[in-house]
Amino acid sequence: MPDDVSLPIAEDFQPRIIAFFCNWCTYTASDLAGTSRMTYAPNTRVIRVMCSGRIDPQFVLAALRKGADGVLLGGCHPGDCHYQAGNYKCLRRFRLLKRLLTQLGIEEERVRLEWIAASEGDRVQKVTNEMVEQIRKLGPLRLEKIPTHPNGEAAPAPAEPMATATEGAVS
Amino acid sequence: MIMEKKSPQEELRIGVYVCHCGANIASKVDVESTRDFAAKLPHVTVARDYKFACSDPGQELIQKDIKELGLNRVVVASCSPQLHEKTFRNACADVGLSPFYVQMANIREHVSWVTEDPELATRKAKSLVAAAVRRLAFAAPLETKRVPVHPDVLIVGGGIAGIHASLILANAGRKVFLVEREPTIGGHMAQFDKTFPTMDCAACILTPKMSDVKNHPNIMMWTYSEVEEVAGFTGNFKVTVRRKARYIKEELCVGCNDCVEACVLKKDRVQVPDEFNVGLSRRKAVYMPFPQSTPACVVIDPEQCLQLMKGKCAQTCVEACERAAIDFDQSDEIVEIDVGAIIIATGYKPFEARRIAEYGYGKFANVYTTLEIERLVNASGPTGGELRLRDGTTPKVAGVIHCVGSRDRRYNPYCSNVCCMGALKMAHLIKERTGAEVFNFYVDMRTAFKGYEEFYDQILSEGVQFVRGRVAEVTDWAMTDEEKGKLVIRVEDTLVGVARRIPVDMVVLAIGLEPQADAGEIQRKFNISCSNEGFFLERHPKLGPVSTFTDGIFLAGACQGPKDIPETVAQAGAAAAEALCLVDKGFVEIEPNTAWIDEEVCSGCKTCIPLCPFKAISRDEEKRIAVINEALCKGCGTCVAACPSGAAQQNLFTDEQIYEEIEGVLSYA
Amino acid sequence: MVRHVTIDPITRLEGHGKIDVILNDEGGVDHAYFQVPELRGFEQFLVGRPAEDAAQITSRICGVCPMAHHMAAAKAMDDLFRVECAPTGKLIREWCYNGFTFEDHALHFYFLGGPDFVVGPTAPKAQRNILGVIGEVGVEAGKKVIAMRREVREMITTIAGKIIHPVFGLPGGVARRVSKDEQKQCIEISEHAVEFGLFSLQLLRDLVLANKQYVEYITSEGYTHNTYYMGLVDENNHVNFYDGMLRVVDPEGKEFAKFDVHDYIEQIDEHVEPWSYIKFPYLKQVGWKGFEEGRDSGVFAVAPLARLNASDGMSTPKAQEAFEEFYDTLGGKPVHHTLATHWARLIELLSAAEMMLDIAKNDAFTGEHIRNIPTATPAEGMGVVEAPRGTLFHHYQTDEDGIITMANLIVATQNNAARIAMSVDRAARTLINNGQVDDGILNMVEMAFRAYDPCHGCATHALPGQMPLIVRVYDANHRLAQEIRRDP
Amino acid sequence: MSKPKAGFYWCASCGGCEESVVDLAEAILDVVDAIDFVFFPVAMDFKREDVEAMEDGEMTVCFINGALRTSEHREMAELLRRKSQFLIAYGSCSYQGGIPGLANLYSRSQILDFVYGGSPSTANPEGNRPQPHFHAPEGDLELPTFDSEVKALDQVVDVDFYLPGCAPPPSLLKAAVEALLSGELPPKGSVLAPDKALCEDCPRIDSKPNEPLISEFKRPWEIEIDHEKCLLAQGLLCLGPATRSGCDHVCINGNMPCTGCMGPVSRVQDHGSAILSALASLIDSDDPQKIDDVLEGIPDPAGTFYRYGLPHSTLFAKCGITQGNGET
Repeated sequence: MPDDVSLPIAEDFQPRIIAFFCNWCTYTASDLAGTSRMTYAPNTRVIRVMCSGRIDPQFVLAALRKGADGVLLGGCHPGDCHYQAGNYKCLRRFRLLKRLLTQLGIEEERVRLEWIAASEGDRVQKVTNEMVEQIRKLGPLRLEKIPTHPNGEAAPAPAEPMATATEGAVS
Repeated sequence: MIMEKKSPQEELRIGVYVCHCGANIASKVDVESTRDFAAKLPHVTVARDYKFACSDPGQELIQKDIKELGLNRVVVASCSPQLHEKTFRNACADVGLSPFYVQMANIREHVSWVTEDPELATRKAKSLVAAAVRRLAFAAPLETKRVPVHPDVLIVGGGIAGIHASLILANAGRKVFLVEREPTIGGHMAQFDKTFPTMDCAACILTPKMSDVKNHPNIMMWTYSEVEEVAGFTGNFKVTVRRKARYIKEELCVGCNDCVEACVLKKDRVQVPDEFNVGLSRRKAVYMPFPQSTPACVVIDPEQCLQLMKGKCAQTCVEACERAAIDFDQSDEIVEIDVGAIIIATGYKPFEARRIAEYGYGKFANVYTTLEIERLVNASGPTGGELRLRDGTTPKVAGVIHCVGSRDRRYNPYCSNVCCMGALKMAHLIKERTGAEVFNFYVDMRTAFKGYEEFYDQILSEGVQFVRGRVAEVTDWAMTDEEKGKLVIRVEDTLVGVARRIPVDMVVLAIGLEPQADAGEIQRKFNISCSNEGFFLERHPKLGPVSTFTDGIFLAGACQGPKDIPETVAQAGAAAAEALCLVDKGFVEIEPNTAWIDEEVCSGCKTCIPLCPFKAISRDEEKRIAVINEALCKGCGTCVAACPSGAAQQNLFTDEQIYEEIEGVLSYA
Repeated sequence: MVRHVTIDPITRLEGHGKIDVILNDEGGVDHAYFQVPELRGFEQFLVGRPAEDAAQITSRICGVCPMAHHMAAAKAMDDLFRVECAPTGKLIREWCYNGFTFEDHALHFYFLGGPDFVVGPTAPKAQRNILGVIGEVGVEAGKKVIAMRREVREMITTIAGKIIHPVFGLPGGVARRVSKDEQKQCIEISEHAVEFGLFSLQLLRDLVLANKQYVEYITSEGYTHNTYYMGLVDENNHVNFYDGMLRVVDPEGKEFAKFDVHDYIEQIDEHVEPWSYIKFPYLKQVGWKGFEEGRDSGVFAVAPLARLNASDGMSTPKAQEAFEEFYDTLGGKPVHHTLATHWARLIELLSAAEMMLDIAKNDAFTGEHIRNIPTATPAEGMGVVEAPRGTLFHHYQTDEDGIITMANLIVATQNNAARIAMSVDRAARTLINNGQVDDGILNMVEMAFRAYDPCHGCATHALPGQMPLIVRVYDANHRLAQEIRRDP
Repeated sequence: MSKPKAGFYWCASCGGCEESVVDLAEAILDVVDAIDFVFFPVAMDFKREDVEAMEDGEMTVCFINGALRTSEHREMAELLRRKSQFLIAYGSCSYQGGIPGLANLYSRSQILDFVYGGSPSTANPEGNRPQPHFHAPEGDLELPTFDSEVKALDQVVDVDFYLPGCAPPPSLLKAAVEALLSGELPPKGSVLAPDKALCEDCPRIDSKPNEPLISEFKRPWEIEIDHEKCLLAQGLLCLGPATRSGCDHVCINGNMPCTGCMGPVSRVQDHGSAILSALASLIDSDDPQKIDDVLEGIPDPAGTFYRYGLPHSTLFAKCGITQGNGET
């Protein structure tokens, strides 16, 4: 690989957002945003799936693990699923995944589910910009920094009573 | 544990083609550096950039490399796969490379067209290319499935679009189901008196086609019927149609109207406004929308009929009907049909003039809409073709206002396309029938098609006065004696640059076209998309004007956007042709993105079974595992994402492929 | 001149321990520190878990006595959800619990502590293990031991779901019924167990009590402490492993306190030392006076010897005979000789077997109604049992949904920690003179605490890990002068 | 000829894994006949020196159980890796981090603050804390310190095979030993257990409806648990559909749901989110509010879905020789 293989994370931190878009609504919408020349933040990387129902929570975790600072899930509006109900399955998983991530100390804003219809190019633009801004505020996701209380808020960096070189907060 | 990645046996030789798309991509994305980046990626044998990858030379370039460099995988970084995936798949297939060894990277719609900063755009493009390259490692040479297509076609909407499309298909020997919700076919065109620019009588050109439809052996004409539900997929739709109770035995009724005469609802106030005459007249409980109604069959309005409402009525109609066609016990009938293709031609809804209070429609008796004038000047209309004001007098001065509800941010920003010509037609008709002095108030005169400008000239020569300016208000507040008892049109004449007050006897509002009120519902039923203003969305504005994002469903007429009759008919023809080529082909090729179960891994936990909306998954009681019926699977992948064993897999979207894509984009984000 | 002896780590106990023996200039022992070097923080990560999961999570504190933790937690759940354990459920719990006590005592006697006696403290290391024991008692007897444990553990597996980390304990009872067939098997197994108990006691008489030298060890000063003793007793002040009141007797054997688990906070405090992860519980009413014996020091002991000392007898006839024999032989109650614990353990083993038999024969054992469904809103619950290695406290607080907000555990070996530390120190002082340190001596130092069958896995809720014994002898400047192995 | 040499070592374990060996019962004697145990602290007094003295790869196989948290654990793991041809991660802790891995949800200071401060039975007015170096009057005392988090074995050294379970079923151990003796070994990295989920041979699978939609999650104490019926169908959170079989479904036989100690099957990267996806997908509602109501029945997703594998989970995995997250 070339040397410039990763974004400089620095004063101008560029969030890395993986977007899983369903082929029929949200992917088409982002095509429409393109054909309509709606410019928006360049931080998302769209991965096309046929239906939001194909989005396995494992993908979301893998993305975060591999360095994504956020994950955006996009599907058809309720009732509009090209496959009748895939988006509802996505919704069900998302609701539970949210609970898990919160418990593990991952901020709400980092994983987002949006219903975006084929005609809503402007929503792709709006949602993307919004999310990029939110995550810019949160800063990069550093999994090593996550010890949590069960209620999910990140634990304060512990003043280690046992002064030894290797110690740090558990993650 | 670590997931074992089944790496492909043969050595990967990947070719990457970065498309400039003229300047569309190249102006934002540094295609050369993207090419060089790609060239350094693992397994990439060759990386090139090219002006138009989709052009013949572009495709030949790829084919040449496949043959000469022995490429076994191809990445095309260009536009959306929605657009050209097939193009490049075919190009590769032609030289013997499996079409499914092609991977698109969408660096136009998703990058160059939406990114401001060229440096970041290039970055994004590179990461998408990297992902595409990695993903390909797990591509498989799949077989495209062929599914037989049902030969019949469903056409929804019996306006001129639906009628025209039906006849073309029927004449081509296809069986057509034409479903119309009104008691008669004909749509808005049937309400018109004349049609621009030739001014031939609408009825004269329409009614023959209507009766052709009625009499055509291949056409099942179902009026007073609505589509309830649509299931299935292209080539094999299952459609449920509700045939509303007419309370008339259609096969017996000859349209003699004796029953109408006999109906006890005599007095006007108990009768209801006549839909066909847009409320300018009233009708009884049993009625025939208009003389040439097709079918020539009356209908009983259950909201009006005493017998049906209260259960007691003299039933004079029953006596009157010699053919005993009246049947109060009729009830809605639900019919299920199988069709291979569907054409949606549900038309438009005229703009509701009342919404623009300052034009005084509904407030001033003599403010009319174009549609009302059509009826008034029509020989079979409420006044038998006499153009009279409400007080029965003939107008001496009339004003026709253009762009009512169109090109107006407050209502509809779009141009309704037909109103300019319609307004000119109005001017002509009013002059012709009353000799009145006519003013046309326009914003821009749009007469862009064949014979239209000539028509404009003709109207000019007829002495119609044209005032350029958006009308501010129609008022009855007289400032001078000559304005007394008149309607005053206040407008800024932008050609002269003065504000004018023009007193008239009659105001005609050239109302625009809007999506049907229930367009959203139709969109849901048929699983198609709407544009922002609510008209149905075509697959591509230029290359797929009558297709939708749902294969096998096509659009005709104003439901896709405002159109006049010539354009509507042309589009109906196009839609018919598309439908015909689908059903005539006899089969559809299904993207082989179906799911399958790895028997070695499936534990038979049954999780996937209820998740399939198509009932494609069942339990094999022998093997005690799940099995997927490939014919029923539509490839949504929901079961795959839910399988707790990773036993369910989806072709073209395997876990490996998606994980690779994730790592790919992040390896260079 | 030798200054500093380290025994790290100590073997054949469940858990990790470390002994530092520091000598004075004359080569006598300045002090021997008994250290426990690990901590896992179960109490912390129990917070946020559903209360009912505590029974399964805490069992992972120790895979040798998972049943003890499982049961203490289950009893705490009864208390937490304010629900009585259904009578049949209680019988099922008790059969499994006594069965577990039985096989665990057997494990210790034959596999861990026993070898010191059966094979001999100075026997070759390669023989100081179960194989050595088998060599000593004969393969048949050896197989008998193995088969006995297997039978009991398989039966418990059937009833409790798993033997290593059971799953059956729920608030108000147990998850699974016992069938009539299973009852028959239980009766059979229990009968074998009783025989086995008698067999083991006989083995002890023949191999240990008959050996003058061993008896000397047992009664020697080096292994003796005058401390308080604590244990669960039933309404007749007889030993009970599963349930009852906590009874404490003073060094003279007189009842000092008798309390319900809910008062444990009033009775017991845990003292913290900077040189060990283990906390040292002591009797609050007496107070912490350091590692001292006598009635003025709050140091107390638990586990078999303590349980016998704290009770007035055994609830079953054969065990009661053994109980009397025990005190007659060793000069009446209380017995302060740590090594007598091995004998006491076998008496308990027999008692457990007899109780198994009583329960298995009870018709209610196969009852339909195994659990009462809780209705109360949970808030706080405590549970106590007698683990093989001593009294085990579980204490939980939850929110109204039964999600744990606080968990506090005081475990068996921990209760013995202070006394173990003293035993080690005492043993070292007695056995090590003029800086002469050799493996035999060190093994006997180890015997001082092995007698307690200490489980530091439990004690620290820590991660046990075993290593062979190495002794490092440091000179005055803390330079490694000599390294001794516990080889023959 | 000499018997193959074997080692059995525990890092941070509860001793249950050792018990599981003892539970080979009579079979243990055959094993001892076939194999020469040259290192087995729980049962025999061999020492670290003896191991250090060995040739590299002298031991045919070494089983390591328990999670890793101290420098000592890491040293021993590395030593034993060197000395053995095959290294087997034995038991849930060594395989995926195990229940002690739940400690990774908390910082060490949180743990110490409670144990030596917050705990109701602790009397510690001086605020003493165990110190790695303590200057006692008679001399200095040392305590080992330990790492900031619990690790699985393959996050520290290269592992050849995994033998799952908490504790591993003796039957699997027996099979593994036989495989080793016969030399008929699966590919490196394999888990030495059936590669199918528990439902496969669950005695209650037939009582599971073909459309097992979920309208409510119940906690085991809330209901009378039917002894025959599929536990998931009774609303209990059973991880069977996502958890490797080979345990003889003892928990199910005990009429309690599977809690996932055997870990996922080979095609699954992240055990927790795999079962999460399966269960959530089956929730019988499309209404966000109703869905949330149903999810109230899972009060502790992290502790439930990652009960035995938090250190090995996709999100919490620590980089090591092998990352259990498809990172190869």
